[in-house]
Amino acid sequence: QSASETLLVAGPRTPESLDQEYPPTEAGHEARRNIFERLLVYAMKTDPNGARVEDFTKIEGGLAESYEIAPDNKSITFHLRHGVKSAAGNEMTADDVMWTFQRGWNMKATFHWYMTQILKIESFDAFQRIDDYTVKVSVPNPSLLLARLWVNNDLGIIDSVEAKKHITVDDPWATRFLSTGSASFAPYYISKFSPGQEVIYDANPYYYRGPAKLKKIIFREMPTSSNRLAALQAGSIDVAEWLTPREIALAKQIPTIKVWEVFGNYTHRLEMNNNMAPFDKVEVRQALNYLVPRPQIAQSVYMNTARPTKSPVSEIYPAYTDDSFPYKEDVAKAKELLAKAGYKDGFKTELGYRTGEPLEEQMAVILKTAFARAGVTVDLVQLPASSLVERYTKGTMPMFFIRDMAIVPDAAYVANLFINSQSMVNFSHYKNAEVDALINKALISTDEKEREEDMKKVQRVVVDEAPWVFLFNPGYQLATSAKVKGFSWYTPNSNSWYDFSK
Amino acid sequence: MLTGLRRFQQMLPRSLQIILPRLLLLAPQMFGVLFVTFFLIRLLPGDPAVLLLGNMATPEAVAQLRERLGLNDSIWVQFIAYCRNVLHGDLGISIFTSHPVLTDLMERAPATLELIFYAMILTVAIGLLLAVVSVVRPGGFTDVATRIYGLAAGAIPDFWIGLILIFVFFSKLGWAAAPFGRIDAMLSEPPYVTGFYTIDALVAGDFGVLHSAAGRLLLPVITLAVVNAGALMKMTQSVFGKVWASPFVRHARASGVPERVIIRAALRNSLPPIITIVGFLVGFLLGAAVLVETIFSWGGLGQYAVQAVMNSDYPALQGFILVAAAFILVVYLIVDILYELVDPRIRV
Amino acid sequence: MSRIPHSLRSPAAVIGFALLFLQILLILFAPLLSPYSPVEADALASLQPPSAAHWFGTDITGMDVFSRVIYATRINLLISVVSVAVAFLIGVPLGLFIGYYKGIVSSLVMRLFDFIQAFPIFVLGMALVAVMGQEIWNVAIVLAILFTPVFARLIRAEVLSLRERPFVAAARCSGASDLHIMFGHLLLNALLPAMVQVSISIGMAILLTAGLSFIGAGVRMPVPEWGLMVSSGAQQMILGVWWVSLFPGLAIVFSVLCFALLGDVIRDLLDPTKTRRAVSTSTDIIPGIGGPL
Amino acid sequence: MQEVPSVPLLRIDSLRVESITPTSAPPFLQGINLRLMPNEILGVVGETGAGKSLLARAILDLLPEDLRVTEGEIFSRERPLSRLSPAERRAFRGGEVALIGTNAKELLDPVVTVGSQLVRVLRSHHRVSRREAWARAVSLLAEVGIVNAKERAHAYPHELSGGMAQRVVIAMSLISEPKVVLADDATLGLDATVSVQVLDMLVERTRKMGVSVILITHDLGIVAHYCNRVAVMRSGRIEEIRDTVDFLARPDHRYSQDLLEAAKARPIPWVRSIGKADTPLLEVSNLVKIFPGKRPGEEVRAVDGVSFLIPPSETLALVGESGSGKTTIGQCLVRLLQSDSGRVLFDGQEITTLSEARFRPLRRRIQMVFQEPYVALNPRWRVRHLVDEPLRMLDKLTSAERLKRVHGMLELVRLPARYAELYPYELTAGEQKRVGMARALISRPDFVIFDEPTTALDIRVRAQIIDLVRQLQSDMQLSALFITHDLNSVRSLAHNVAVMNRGRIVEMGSMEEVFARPKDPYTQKLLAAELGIEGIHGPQGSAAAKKKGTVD
Ligand SMILES: Nc1ncnc2c1ncn2[C@@H]1O[C@H](COP(=O)(O)OP(=O)(O)OP(=O)(O)O)[C@@H](O)[C@H]1O
Ligand SMILES: Nc1ncnc2c1ncn2[C@@H]1O[C@H](COP(=O)(O)OP(=O)(O)OP(=O)(O)O)[C@@H](O)[C@H]1O
Ligand SMILES: [Mg+2]
Ligand SMILES: [Mg+2]
Ligand code: NI
Repeated sequence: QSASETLLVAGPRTPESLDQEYPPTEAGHEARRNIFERLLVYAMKTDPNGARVEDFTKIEGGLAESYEIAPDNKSITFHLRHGVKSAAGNEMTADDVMWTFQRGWNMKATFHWYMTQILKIESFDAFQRIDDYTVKVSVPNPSLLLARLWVNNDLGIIDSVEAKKHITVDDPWATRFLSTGSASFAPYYISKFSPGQEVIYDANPYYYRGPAKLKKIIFREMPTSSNRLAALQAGSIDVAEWLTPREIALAKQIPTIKVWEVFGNYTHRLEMNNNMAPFDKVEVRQALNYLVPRPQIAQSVYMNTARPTKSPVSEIYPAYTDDSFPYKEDVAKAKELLAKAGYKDGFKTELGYRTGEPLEEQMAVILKTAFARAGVTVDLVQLPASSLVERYTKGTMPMFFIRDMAIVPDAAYVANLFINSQSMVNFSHYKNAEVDALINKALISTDEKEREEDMKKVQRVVVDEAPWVFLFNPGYQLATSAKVKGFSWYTPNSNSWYDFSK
Repeated sequence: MLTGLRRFQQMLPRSLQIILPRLLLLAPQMFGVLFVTFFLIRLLPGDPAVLLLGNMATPEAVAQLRERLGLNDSIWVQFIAYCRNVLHGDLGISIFTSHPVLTDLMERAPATLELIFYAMILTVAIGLLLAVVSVVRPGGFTDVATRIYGLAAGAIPDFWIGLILIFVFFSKLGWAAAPFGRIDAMLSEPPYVTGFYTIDALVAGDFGVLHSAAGRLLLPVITLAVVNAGALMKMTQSVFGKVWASPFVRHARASGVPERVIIRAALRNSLPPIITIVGFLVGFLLGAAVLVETIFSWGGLGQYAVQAVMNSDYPALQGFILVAAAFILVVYLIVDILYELVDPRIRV
Repeated sequence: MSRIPHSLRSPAAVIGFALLFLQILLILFAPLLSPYSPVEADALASLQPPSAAHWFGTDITGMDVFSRVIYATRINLLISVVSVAVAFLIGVPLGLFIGYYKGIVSSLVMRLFDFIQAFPIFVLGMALVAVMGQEIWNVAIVLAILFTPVFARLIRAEVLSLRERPFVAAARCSGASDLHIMFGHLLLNALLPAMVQVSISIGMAILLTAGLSFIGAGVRMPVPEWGLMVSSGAQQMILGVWWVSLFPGLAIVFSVLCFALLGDVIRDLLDPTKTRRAVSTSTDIIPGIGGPL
Repeated sequence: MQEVPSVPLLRIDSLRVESITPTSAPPFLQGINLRLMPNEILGVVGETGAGKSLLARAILDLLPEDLRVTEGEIFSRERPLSRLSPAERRAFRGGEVALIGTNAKELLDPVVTVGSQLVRVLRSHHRVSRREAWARAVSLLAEVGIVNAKERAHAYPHELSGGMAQRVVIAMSLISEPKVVLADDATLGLDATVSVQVLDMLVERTRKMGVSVILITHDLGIVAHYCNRVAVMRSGRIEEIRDTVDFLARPDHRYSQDLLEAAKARPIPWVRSIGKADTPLLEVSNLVKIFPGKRPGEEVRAVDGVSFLIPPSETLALVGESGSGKTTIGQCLVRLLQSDSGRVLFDGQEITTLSEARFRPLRRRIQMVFQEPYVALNPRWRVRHLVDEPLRMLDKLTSAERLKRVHGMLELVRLPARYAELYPYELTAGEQKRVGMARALISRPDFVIFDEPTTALDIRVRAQIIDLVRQLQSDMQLSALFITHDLNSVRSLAHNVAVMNRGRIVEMGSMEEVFARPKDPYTQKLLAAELGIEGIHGPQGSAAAKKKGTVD
């Protein structure tokens, strides 16, 4: 392979696991994007900045050449593409799809969550193999997400022939193999996986859309973002992922570097545990929202690459509204609200952020200072990602940063994910019966118009009740060497190397 | 029985007489280390099973894993199981990398060892040379310079000097190689022979890689050496200085023995304590490597340890501490043996 | 007492005491000396280079590096002095006992120390702080754990050689009890190297604290602590922002240097052999024999 | 005094040595004029600090760094040393003038075999093959009286006894065939018997090889026995240089007279107190003390069935070579060591079996003065505390009373009262010994063990201490066990003498009896090795020559 067919990528960390059943992380998403192929995809379009992005209005065939949805919106039938081959050379059939479904269902993780929580499926009978190239999924309630869901990054189809070679008695689903290796019909497969060091992707020569232009992707872990920029500048790497806004600003001034920017679906927010005093008081939550110096943060932390978020729903998704967002920096108002809640002299609390996240640390310190103006004393607690997650899942962390996105471009999906009191990832434990009802209704409703109105209402209520301190949409930026072309953006904010060339 | 053993021992050559008992001592020491690492990790907050399975684990899965890991057994049963595992080379699975910890450690060890190896060579060279010169030519420029250096070196934090070196020689002057990783990312590592890139590249005859690897080694090695050579120098100064002032040196001079021969003899006499210090320094360098590797993204054991702490990757941390302690014990063992071998006064 | 000024007049001693004095000043008058709050971010002032307004510049959150360096003196010295004091108070009596009494307990304690010291000190510190949580007091406790064996061993080694010295036998002949010998005779003589070690250990503790914070295993933001400050600037260093890390690093250097120098001064001050050489040039014992062979 | 009419091997003309840092202190050496003729043995005597060693170092041009020759010149066979090139100077050292230093064990490189060290010196001066050098080293070792030289050449210094090490150093000085040997206190610290052997050997070898010797020593006895001429040094000057016989007969200078006087024994036999000899104060019978040996399983019988009596107010001297077990006996008596068997009756009471608590009251009656003056005093205590420690431990007195006793005691040992506030390091060795005595005597004991009170002291100080002890004994009616090497002091102090060899008492009797008519061969050997200065009529060249038959 010549140098122009190899891409050197530096990112903060290698994927924790290559298995799509593993909890989703940014690093994991990117690997999945490249080593798993899904049944359906969105069509692509070019956004005003010249980047290729997904067109949420058009769903096309992926591994399924076509699909059809029953008129009652209660089942979807996939017609699989013929002649699709994995990197191991195995041809895809309905058996692969069914085995993937079985595995996902039995592992009770990501797949299972989608099927039971979003599609409300109750038993595996919902999945049917019609013939060698046809598979059908039936759901109990009508759902507008029935097609959309299958675009999701975590629902790739596994090459069951290859995977089954690695099955053992106590590991019937080849989890050990799939957490460190790949078996799918994707453009790349894993030729080397050294966690904490590097991952090497090689192109699948049989990929159904034709082999990738870049034959080898070498992903190196470089935890320090400034090192990634320095390396990119020195020409030691082609792509530097996850730079801080300040570094992005710097990179833009370097002629050998090209920075790609997209206003994506991220929201950065400070979640509060709504079950825990004093955050059980809506006034307290609102007060904190009034204390955030948004323009200053936008300027000094995000270097003006970000926009404030004014809704729980991503601004690029349909049904987004910010018309009722009242929170401007207003210390007097905040104090008044705190007094009303009974915290005239403020209170003491803890704020958790992840180790190795300079941006969160920076923001934490700024917020600590900002909150202190109303007598709110914040202890900063830096924790390894896993410990932090453990603590806020258990509900023992009063405040913590969340930078997250919902990868399905649908307001009801997003709201269900983050706001529904039933959701596992509603870490703020926000609970509002009306909101819950509206979301649940939208999940099974097929009336687009009514759904949109309901969702706007949900946004207004949530903004008012402020389960989070709303912060920013940081956007998504990628710095590459000027030689690199073909940037594209997908909802999981992960790069698809298939699109790139040098 | 005991006297028989003793008689047998006395029949062996002196070197074996020294080495064998020390080796026997290693076993209980290692046992102690196992004991400490095991209970240290037991003190850590959090259920290992939960940590291993991640956040989305179901209670059944956790219960199952607890069963499989034997977490429900008594602590002593667990300890015995742990010892058995370690003896079989099973240090557990890293939560972060999902690899066996031993594999991870083996993979990263050469990077750290290469760093420590060259740092040690440079440290010893600087330390001994300065010490000898300053003692043999007292009052001279080197004498004063070494005194200042000796004080300053002990006060400089290695992580800080590393950063300063990067700033000056990479960012500003652009003389040094990039401070991330062991070779240029464009190059592929040389075929594995020793794991030392410099040596492997030489074996493979790949001078591009050799050049890159040597260049990358430069700053971290200097960082480690500059900080640690001061300590070695100071101690050598005092040891060598004492020997240099001792009657036998004066007597040799009075007997007309050439100065060069006297220096060599005096160094030979200072060797035992110097060996001890060097051994101690190796242990110290392993700790220092943790910091320096982080700064230079070295990808060795040190960085692995830091990641383990950051990620609450307890099996990995436990494995690292165990291996580090074992390494130190072996170094101390070698030091003790060498010490006794070079000093004929020590009775066996 | 004309010899004290003499050993205190060496340049090393002068610099050492000057630095100590400076640090005490900084500790006492930190609020007066620092123009800004050490923990308050000023988002708009982030990463400003040194200027008249911010002598040492500002860090990424806009906190004033100068003020933080000054306040950090409190934290760093607090941790170091407390940890060494605890280690000293536990280690010295412990060392005295295990040096004076040979027995199972003594050798067990020694083996325990062997194990503690078989671990690379920094790595052990890292693990222990990880276990106990990143609080200032925990860092101090961990350092105390690491330093206790150092003092105990030192005292033990001294006591082991001292107890064979004839003056101990002489004391016993005068009817002194074990306790009296231990605390009246041995402790006094063994304390000198320990005092030197106190100074050196404080320096080491500062370095260790800073190192732990540097890798994120020490105290937490936004506590003004030198190692943490170096760490917070480390990222920007490679991109040319030098002031955030440089100044706290220098503070570490001077602080540790201060205690190293003071260690030397103590050694000179308390060493009777050195003084003896200076005092009696002519003694009427024949050199070369302390009695027949 | 007349000049010897030939070319001197060494000539020193008005040599002056000063410190390079200007001080008001007198020069270290001044006005030294000296000539050393071929085949001559020149003795240099003087007390500690007189500048004897400096003179030797000046001759080798190896003065300490802060000292410098500011006047005068040294000629080696009429060549001025200051003109030598560095290479010539190196060849001169060891090649023409060789040095034998004090304390031979420290002069040898501890990690190199003695053979190799000889080879190293030889090859520094002569181009010989390693092999031949080794052969010469071995043969020379044999000549200096090392038995089994071939094997011993492979030994490390620590495997040698002091006497053997001294022989090796002598061989080292002779191996490159120098013209002059400087022996600087070469036998200091060796047992008298060994010392005599070594000196005999040295003199004999140098005579044979035609080498001149400068014999630096403290001991007038050595000068008397071996030297043709003697130079007396004091404070950096040579007081007088004379023919030895002349000197002994009629020393010119006041100082020389003092020295000679102090070196002589003063047997003013004091009156034996009227004997109540039937009830001895101390009765030791069959005392045994066993130490574990170097190798496991081995044992050293340091004290092997020793019995003796000490009547009240009498002194028993315990003499014997180093390591014969003298100190061990003393320590068993004060129970610093637990004896393995035997009985010790003190004032009729068996004390070996008493518990420590029961023994404590007795401690005030039995005291010991320790061998090394400095190390037996806690360096961090003031003299006042050092002296009154027994009082604090054993008696209940107010601090004012104690202080009074301390002052009284200091007066008794002839120390000014202000010494009470000093630390031990501020005292000279003689003063330290006095403090040690004050401490032992303050509890008004009945019985005192003096462990080597006079060894390692300078000639005149030793005489003073002997006088002091004698004084104390008669003042306080003490009974004493007097442990020593120094036969001379025994003559002045003891009523009875016990001679020890290897843990056993080989001969015991009244002092006059034993010294006049030694019966045991070991006692004879011990007495023969004493180099007295009375009745010398010329250099013997070898003590053996004079006392043939008593030394083998
Ligand atoms: N390196 C030195 N620097 C300064 N003064 C010294 C040095 N060495 C010796 N002296 C001083 O020189 C004087 C003579 O010392 P020297 O060693 O010659 O005495 P000595 O006659 O050999 O005594 P001794 O019998 O104790 O060996 C003493 O006052 C001593 O303190
Ligand atoms: N603590 C000990 N352990 C082992 N051996 C000892 C010990 N003390 C003395 N010895 C041995 O006991 C023997 C007698 O020693 P001791 O000190 O009584 O001799 P000494 O006659 O006083 O000699 P010196 O004249 O050198 O003082 C020596 O061989 C010595 O090595
Ligand atoms: Mg001398
Ligand atoms: Mg003795
Ligand atoms: Ni005679």
